[in-house]
Amino acid sequence: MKRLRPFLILAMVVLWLLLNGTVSIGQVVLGLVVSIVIVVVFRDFLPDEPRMRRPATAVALFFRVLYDIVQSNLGVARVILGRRTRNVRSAFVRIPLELRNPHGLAVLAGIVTSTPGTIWAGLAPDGVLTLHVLDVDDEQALIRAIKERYERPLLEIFK
Amino acid sequence: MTAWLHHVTALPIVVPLLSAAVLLFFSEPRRLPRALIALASTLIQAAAAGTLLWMTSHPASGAAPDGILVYSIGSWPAPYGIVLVADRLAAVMLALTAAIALPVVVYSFAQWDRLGVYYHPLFQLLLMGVNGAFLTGDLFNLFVFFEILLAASYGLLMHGGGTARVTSSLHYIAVNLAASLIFLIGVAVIYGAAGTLNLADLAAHWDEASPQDRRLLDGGLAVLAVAFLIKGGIWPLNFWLPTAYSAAAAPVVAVFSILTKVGVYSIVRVGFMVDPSKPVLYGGSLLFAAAIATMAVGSLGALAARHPPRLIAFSVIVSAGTVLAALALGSASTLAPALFYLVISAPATAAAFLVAGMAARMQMHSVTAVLDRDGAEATYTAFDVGEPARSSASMDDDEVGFIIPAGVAFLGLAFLSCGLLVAGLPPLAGFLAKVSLIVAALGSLGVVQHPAHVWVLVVALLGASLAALLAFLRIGVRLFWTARETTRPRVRMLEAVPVAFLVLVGIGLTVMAGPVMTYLTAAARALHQPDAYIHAVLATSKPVQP
Amino acid sequence: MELIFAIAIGLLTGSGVWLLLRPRTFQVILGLSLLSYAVNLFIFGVGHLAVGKPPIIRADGATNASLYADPVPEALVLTAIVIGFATTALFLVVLLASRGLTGTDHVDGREHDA
Amino acid sequence: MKALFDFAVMFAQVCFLLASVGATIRLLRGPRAEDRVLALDAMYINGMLILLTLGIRSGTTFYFEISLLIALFGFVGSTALAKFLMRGEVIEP
Amino acid sequence: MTSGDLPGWALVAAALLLLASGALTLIAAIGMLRLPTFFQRMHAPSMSMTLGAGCALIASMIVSSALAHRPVLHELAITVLLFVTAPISATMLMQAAIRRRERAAASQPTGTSAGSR
Amino acid sequence: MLLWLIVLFPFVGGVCTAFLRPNARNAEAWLAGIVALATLCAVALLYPQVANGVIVRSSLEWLPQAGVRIALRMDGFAWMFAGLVTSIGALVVLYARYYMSPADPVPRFFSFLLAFMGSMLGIVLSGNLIQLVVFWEMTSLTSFVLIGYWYHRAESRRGAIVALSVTGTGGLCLLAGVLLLGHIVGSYELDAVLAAADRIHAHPWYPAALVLLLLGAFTKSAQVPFQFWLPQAMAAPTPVSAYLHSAAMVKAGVFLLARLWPALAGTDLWFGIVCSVGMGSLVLGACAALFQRDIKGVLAYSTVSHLGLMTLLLGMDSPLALVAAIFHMLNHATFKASLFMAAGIVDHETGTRDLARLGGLARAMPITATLALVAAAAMAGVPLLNGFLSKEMFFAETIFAGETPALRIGLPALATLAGVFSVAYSTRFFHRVFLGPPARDLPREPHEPTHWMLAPSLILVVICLLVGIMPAQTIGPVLSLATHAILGSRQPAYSLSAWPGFHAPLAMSAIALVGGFTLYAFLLSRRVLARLALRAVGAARRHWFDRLTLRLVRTFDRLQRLVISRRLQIQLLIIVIACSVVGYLTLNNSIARFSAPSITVLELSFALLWIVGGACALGTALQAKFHRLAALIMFGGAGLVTFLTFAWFSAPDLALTQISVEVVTMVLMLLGLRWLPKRIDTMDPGRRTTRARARRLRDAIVATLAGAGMALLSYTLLVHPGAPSPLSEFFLAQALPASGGRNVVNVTLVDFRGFDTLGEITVVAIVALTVYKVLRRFRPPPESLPGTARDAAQTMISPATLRRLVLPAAGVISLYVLLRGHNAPGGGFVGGLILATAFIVQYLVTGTLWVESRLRIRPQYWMAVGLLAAASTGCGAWLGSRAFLTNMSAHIDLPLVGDVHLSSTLLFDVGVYLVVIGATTLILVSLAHQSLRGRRAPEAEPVAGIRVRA
Ligand code: NA
Ligand code: NA
Repeated sequence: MKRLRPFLILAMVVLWLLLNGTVSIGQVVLGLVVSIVIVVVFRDFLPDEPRMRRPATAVALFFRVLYDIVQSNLGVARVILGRRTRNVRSAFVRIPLELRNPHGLAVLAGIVTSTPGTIWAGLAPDGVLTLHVLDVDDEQALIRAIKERYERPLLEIFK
Repeated sequence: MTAWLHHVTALPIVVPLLSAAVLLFFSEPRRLPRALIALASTLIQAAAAGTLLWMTSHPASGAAPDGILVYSIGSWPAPYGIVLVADRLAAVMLALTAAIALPVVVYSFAQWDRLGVYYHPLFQLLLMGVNGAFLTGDLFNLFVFFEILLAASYGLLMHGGGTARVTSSLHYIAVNLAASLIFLIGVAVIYGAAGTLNLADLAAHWDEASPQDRRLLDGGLAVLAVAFLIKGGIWPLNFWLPTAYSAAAAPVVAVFSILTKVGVYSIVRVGFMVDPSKPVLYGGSLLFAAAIATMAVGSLGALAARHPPRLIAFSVIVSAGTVLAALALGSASTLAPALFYLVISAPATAAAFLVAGMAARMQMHSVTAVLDRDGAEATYTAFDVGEPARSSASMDDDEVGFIIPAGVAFLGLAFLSCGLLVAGLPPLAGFLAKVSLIVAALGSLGVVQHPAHVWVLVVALLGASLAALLAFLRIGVRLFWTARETTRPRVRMLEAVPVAFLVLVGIGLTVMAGPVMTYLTAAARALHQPDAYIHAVLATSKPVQP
Repeated sequence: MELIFAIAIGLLTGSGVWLLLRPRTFQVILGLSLLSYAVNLFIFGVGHLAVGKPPIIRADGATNASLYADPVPEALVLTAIVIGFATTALFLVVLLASRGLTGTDHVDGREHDA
Repeated sequence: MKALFDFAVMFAQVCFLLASVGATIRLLRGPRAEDRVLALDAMYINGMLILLTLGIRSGTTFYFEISLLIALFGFVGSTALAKFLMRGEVIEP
Repeated sequence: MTSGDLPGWALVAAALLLLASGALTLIAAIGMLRLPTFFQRMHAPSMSMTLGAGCALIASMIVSSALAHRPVLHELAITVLLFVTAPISATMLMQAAIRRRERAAASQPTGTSAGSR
Repeated sequence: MLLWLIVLFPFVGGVCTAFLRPNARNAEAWLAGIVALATLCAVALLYPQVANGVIVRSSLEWLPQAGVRIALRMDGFAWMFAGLVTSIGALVVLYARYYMSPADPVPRFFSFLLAFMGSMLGIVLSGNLIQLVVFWEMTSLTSFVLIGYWYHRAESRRGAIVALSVTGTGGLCLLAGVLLLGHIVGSYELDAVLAAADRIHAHPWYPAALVLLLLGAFTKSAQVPFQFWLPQAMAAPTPVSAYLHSAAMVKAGVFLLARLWPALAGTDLWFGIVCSVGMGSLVLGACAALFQRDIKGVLAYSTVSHLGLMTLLLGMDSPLALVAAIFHMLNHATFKASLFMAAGIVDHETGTRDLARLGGLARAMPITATLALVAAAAMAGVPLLNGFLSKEMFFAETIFAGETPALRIGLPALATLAGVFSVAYSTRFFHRVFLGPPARDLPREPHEPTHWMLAPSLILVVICLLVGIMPAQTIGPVLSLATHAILGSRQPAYSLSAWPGFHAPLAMSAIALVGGFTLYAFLLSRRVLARLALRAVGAARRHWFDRLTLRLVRTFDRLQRLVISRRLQIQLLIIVIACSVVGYLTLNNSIARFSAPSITVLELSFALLWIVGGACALGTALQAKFHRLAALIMFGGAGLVTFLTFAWFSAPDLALTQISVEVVTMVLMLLGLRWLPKRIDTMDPGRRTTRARARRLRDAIVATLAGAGMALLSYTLLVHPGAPSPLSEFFLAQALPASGGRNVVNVTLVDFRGFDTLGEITVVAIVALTVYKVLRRFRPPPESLPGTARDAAQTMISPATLRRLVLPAAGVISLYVLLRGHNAPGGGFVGGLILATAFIVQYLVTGTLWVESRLRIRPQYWMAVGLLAAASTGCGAWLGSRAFLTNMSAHIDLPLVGDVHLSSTLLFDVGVYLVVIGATTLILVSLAHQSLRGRRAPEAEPVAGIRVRA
């Protein structure tokens, strides 16, 4: 075993326990065994271990995302049920990102995908993120919102 | 002692499976261990088949009361779990399979197994499927074994590659997939109406079924019969057969000669089990007509065939039709001769395929005649050395053994013997089978429902013999009497000995016709009185362990 | 419920048979797959339709057959699905090989002139 | 209360099914392949939701594993289809 | 052990969540039909995948927890799985659509439309 | 014992000869000669017994169930024939020793000659009719090989084929006749048959049996209209002709007629058929013999004619005629064999048998000429030679046989005419070969052969003379013995003397002699006429059989293509129709009546579900030709609905399996789709033809009917009333207590019906191996290879972290599903598929090279280990003396973890898991590797699918 992967193994044990729906010692042991086996077998396929800080920021981000999911759902529902689906101003929006941490980018992708109305359309090697946005009122405002609401906390968490 | 002997019943299934799995650990260049494993596995199967043959023919020994051996897989009692049942018929079929498989395995060591990868594992798994189909006493398990043998046959059919093989296997697979679906429909209908999958259990409750259920059961069986008939190569469900069989590599198609027999066996097994008085409830006259048409079409195809494998493939069709026609006649006395014919024709066609494989190579060397452009190409690619063994340096011809000087004479005689056996001509056993079949048919004139069927059958039997005679004559002369003596074709011991073995099996059956027929008559009688089978299967229920 | 179920099987069968009789390999493989769906549902239906009664023994250990769907057809269908999957995969590969060798995707390995 | 709950389960189920019908229409109409892929993806999600309602209605947890797997396999299918559309083949060297 | 034995709060909460989930999913389906371009349509199903699924999952959690008299958090596993996998497939599909449009534009002069629809 | 030796000697000798060194003419000839002589001695030793009227018998059971046994039976007639066969055989062996060239592979020759002798003796000594048929066909076979001895010559091959075709067919007719006869009599024993004449004659099958038996006899004896094979058989080496085609094989037919004469003769049918065929052969054979150019052709047609004579005699239903027939059998054998030997000597010494080229050989080969002269004279019926005597008896019989005026005049007249021809061709034969101006330009310089080669002919000629001069003293006892064996009490009084006195037959002989010389002289003077006749006969004969065969084969081929279609669609259509018809015929009465459906919300939702499913299925059907991807996606939709249906109706395990299989199948098909040819929906003309439309309409109807039928059947079974099956009750009751699992389906799969599952994973493994096997030889179609590298992936599509989370997550889920299977939905199969798909996702999002540079997967080992695990779980039960696959379980108390229920079923399920992972990966990766290969240069190596970086 070249590298111990405590985060990954922890995540996997948690997943194991979630799946089994118990936290008995037997299951914890079994989960550990399973996770270690997987880590050993697939060692070259696994993500690098993240280095995370600022759990409070993370929690705040989590709830912000939850809120945004609800909001954007309602927004999209409005667009769909509105009378003017033909005139929706959809566009590709390019956002130059400072975030380079792969874990941070992964979380950002999850967030963007989870909030309807925006879709991750690709990330160029120079860090420019392309999003497809269902209804753009103000492109700059959107870019700002993404950078402010998501990128900055992520930059803080994954340094 | 007998308790241990009991497990022999499972060996014909378990041994090939284990050996196939072990074979996967040996890479292609390691030929010797692979060959040894394959050979050992086949030998064990042969020994097991022999033991079962002995046990079923000696009921007094106590190993198999009434000549029936029941083995409950997983120790689950009969109607619930899956049982293997080795009765006389199953034992004969197992022995037949082993008698064909053993020489074919040896034959394939002569470079045939190097035409592609995984030959031996697939071969063993094919044997597993065939043996399982003969042994199982469960309808759905029969489906599973059918699938095993079919899946393995797909792989073997394409062994060696080439356009002819691939396109014909496309047809073969498509047809067999359809047949498998039909099989499943039949099984489902039967389960829906009878609530059981065990053959003996099904038969035991056959008469208790309500009229509506009975109709459903009849329907289920009829649908099942269509699936069996497809696999048995009965016209008009057999269009795939000639192309596939004439395209496959020689040892592969040799062992395929047992495959159509599996279809026929299933018809016999299931049909007689549920209703021995009307064994071919699958439609009496309709089935008879199909069987006769099969013989006619097969003979026609044999007469028109231009290449030996195609001729033999049509002979396989004719022999399937022959057996089925005898069954569909609806007379109790024709069953044993039909079985006798089945037992004879399988090794004969197998040997003929092997000879054709050797002769095709002979043709390659001689300049005078290349009968089969496609086949020749196949053979050429077959021995194309760019195959798995290319890396291994030992590809010399000499490695395989002595060269028989009178190679052509040997091949010619072997081909002649096969032709005689298949055509049912004197002096070999095929003739005896046909004679006893006709004698039995004439003898049942007063018994059968349609006396005209007897006459049709007699004419068809003799006509098929005539067609086979003429067809084998034509092809044989083209094959063996056009090669120049000067080319000195080389016949390898590794190929010749298996062929000789199979021919000797045919001759042995000729000499031992009386005892063999006695055994088969007992098998036929058991089929006509399935009570013993039913009782044996349902009585083995042991108390379930808690 | 039974009627809809039966019609469903009929629809799958009809579509499957239609495709089975088409001349292109891809049509045939889809036809066979649809047919195997139909047959799987058919076997499944033999055990009678039961909603909310999976054949998994309850915590109270009751084994009354009326509490559970028939496990036998389920087990049979499971085996049938797996075998069907495997053979479909094989057919796919063979049709590709045939296409590669013959240059056409006709089931007979050559185009027939109509 | 029970009536409301039952109605809600039924309502949700019918909604999910209607949503599937909608997706099917998109699936059949296209017009382009990506639309169909999207429709199938939506059908998978709807299928998962239907399963959840089945589970809620029967009060068993056995549907959970299936929901989990449909999420997983729906992803695999959509990804493969998308990859095929994008590159013309699913697995590249 | 049926839903009839559930406490009232659970019934109400689950019912409301299910109603919301059903409505959202239906709206998403309508969106898939109504929205005029593919890129727009892509946004619709993500509704059912996020809030629609979320509501249903929470409802399911509530019900099974109430039935088992202990927290049953199974469904979180599904949520996690969706969070990890959804971006991958969505991005790929998006990219595919973009590429196909580019390719179609490039081959426009020759006339034929793409073979597979 | 001696009887057995008579039959066995030749066969054993034949086998021994076959193994001798080639080209050792002496050794083979000695061996063969000794065998023949020994057999002859054995026959001779039996004479005392036979002469006393004893029928020597011995038998061996062969297939008693069908009344088949080897019954050897020697009476006087059989003795006479056995003597004939063995003595001429011995002479032919001697002759052949000198005839065959040193270059010929003689072991084969002598071996088959002896085998033929054995077969012939088998016929002669048959006491069982089936046995007779066996040896009968064996003579056909050995004669086939002997005729084709010089098989590099086309005419030899042709002659052999024709001979076997005709005689083999006849043999089958004979078999049919014998079977009918045996059924009439109730036994195949010759004695029983001979004793049952009245019963046979009265039986309604008599005509059929008779005709079939006669067909057998006539083909063998080359009677009109089956005479044509005999002249073609002259391509055989001359010793063969001398033996088979004069003395032995062709005599089998008349032998059979004589043998069964007591049982079959005596009816109008017999008289009509046998006499007319005999007379036809007699006259036509004699006439044709006159126009042959080949010496052996003359002799062959003369044989036809003489056999016709015997047939005619046998047909006459008079004991005296029978005596004459048997007498002529002997006589003909001697003079004809001698003539063949002479012809062979001529051929051997001059290198040709062409009458047009030969001439004047009497000067170069006086002894041969003398011998040939005597033999030819015997053939012509010159007094004081044996041929004369039997011919006299024949002429006498023709006079007395006729009952109607036409016959009274016609028979003798035709007989005399045949006699005229006979004299003419005998004269021609001798004249053209030995007299006249000496031939020039012969291939070889003619001279007298070695004395040993002349000896056999000499012996035969001496016999001709002896019999001709003092018949009563020489042949008398034997003839009496032979005829008595057949006729018994009906044996007539007859006298044998060299000079029968002046009476009508003698007049006929005289007319024949004079007429024959005159005819030949006339033909000589009109050479043009003779040439014309020669040409006519030659043209008629040339290769007509070949042409017929060819035409027949072509017809068969056309017919065969008609009844065995090579089109898959036709075959599948027939299968569908067969299934539907069979289903309809058996099930149409049991279809359940519809009850009005109750419309509930639940029903409605299920209906909605299947609106989706049905639309997807129909969409798949309609789109599969031109929009494959669309069809595939719709197919996915149908699969999804099927999955939901399983879940809906309480089958979580099924649903799991269905969805995983469904997705893997879709990925597979996507992998394959790339290699299919582009198809663009242009309205190609083929689609619009009426025929194509009719075909589509037909298929649509069939599909609709099949669908409707299936729906009806399903409905019937769905509403089929019935208690739960005992199986399910048992499984439900036993799952937890006996197998320790709550998930009854899983317990069924790994325990109750674990054998099925073992088979199922075997199928999966086989398929994977096959896929690999096929694909490593796969040649991608050239046009489907990418010409240039496509647009490279410039953009990073999705974050790597997410991609890399899939595998561990799926791994955990996979193991969870595996371990939970016994108690909850899941199990080895689904677990394996999850891991395999997760693996494929890695390939999919990163590419082959990336994955394989990081991991050596050896799927075949996974499969092997899995199969071994599953199978050895089964075998493990043997250690506990339990049946294969018996569940063995134990509870183990582990620290921390607590009580663990360990069961062999878990190991079994792990086996399933491993096999599924290995197989699925192998299949998917083999397919994926095709792209890798497609990009390489065509000549680059046959890529081994997964042979990844060692
Ligand atoms: Na989004
Ligand atoms: Na399971």
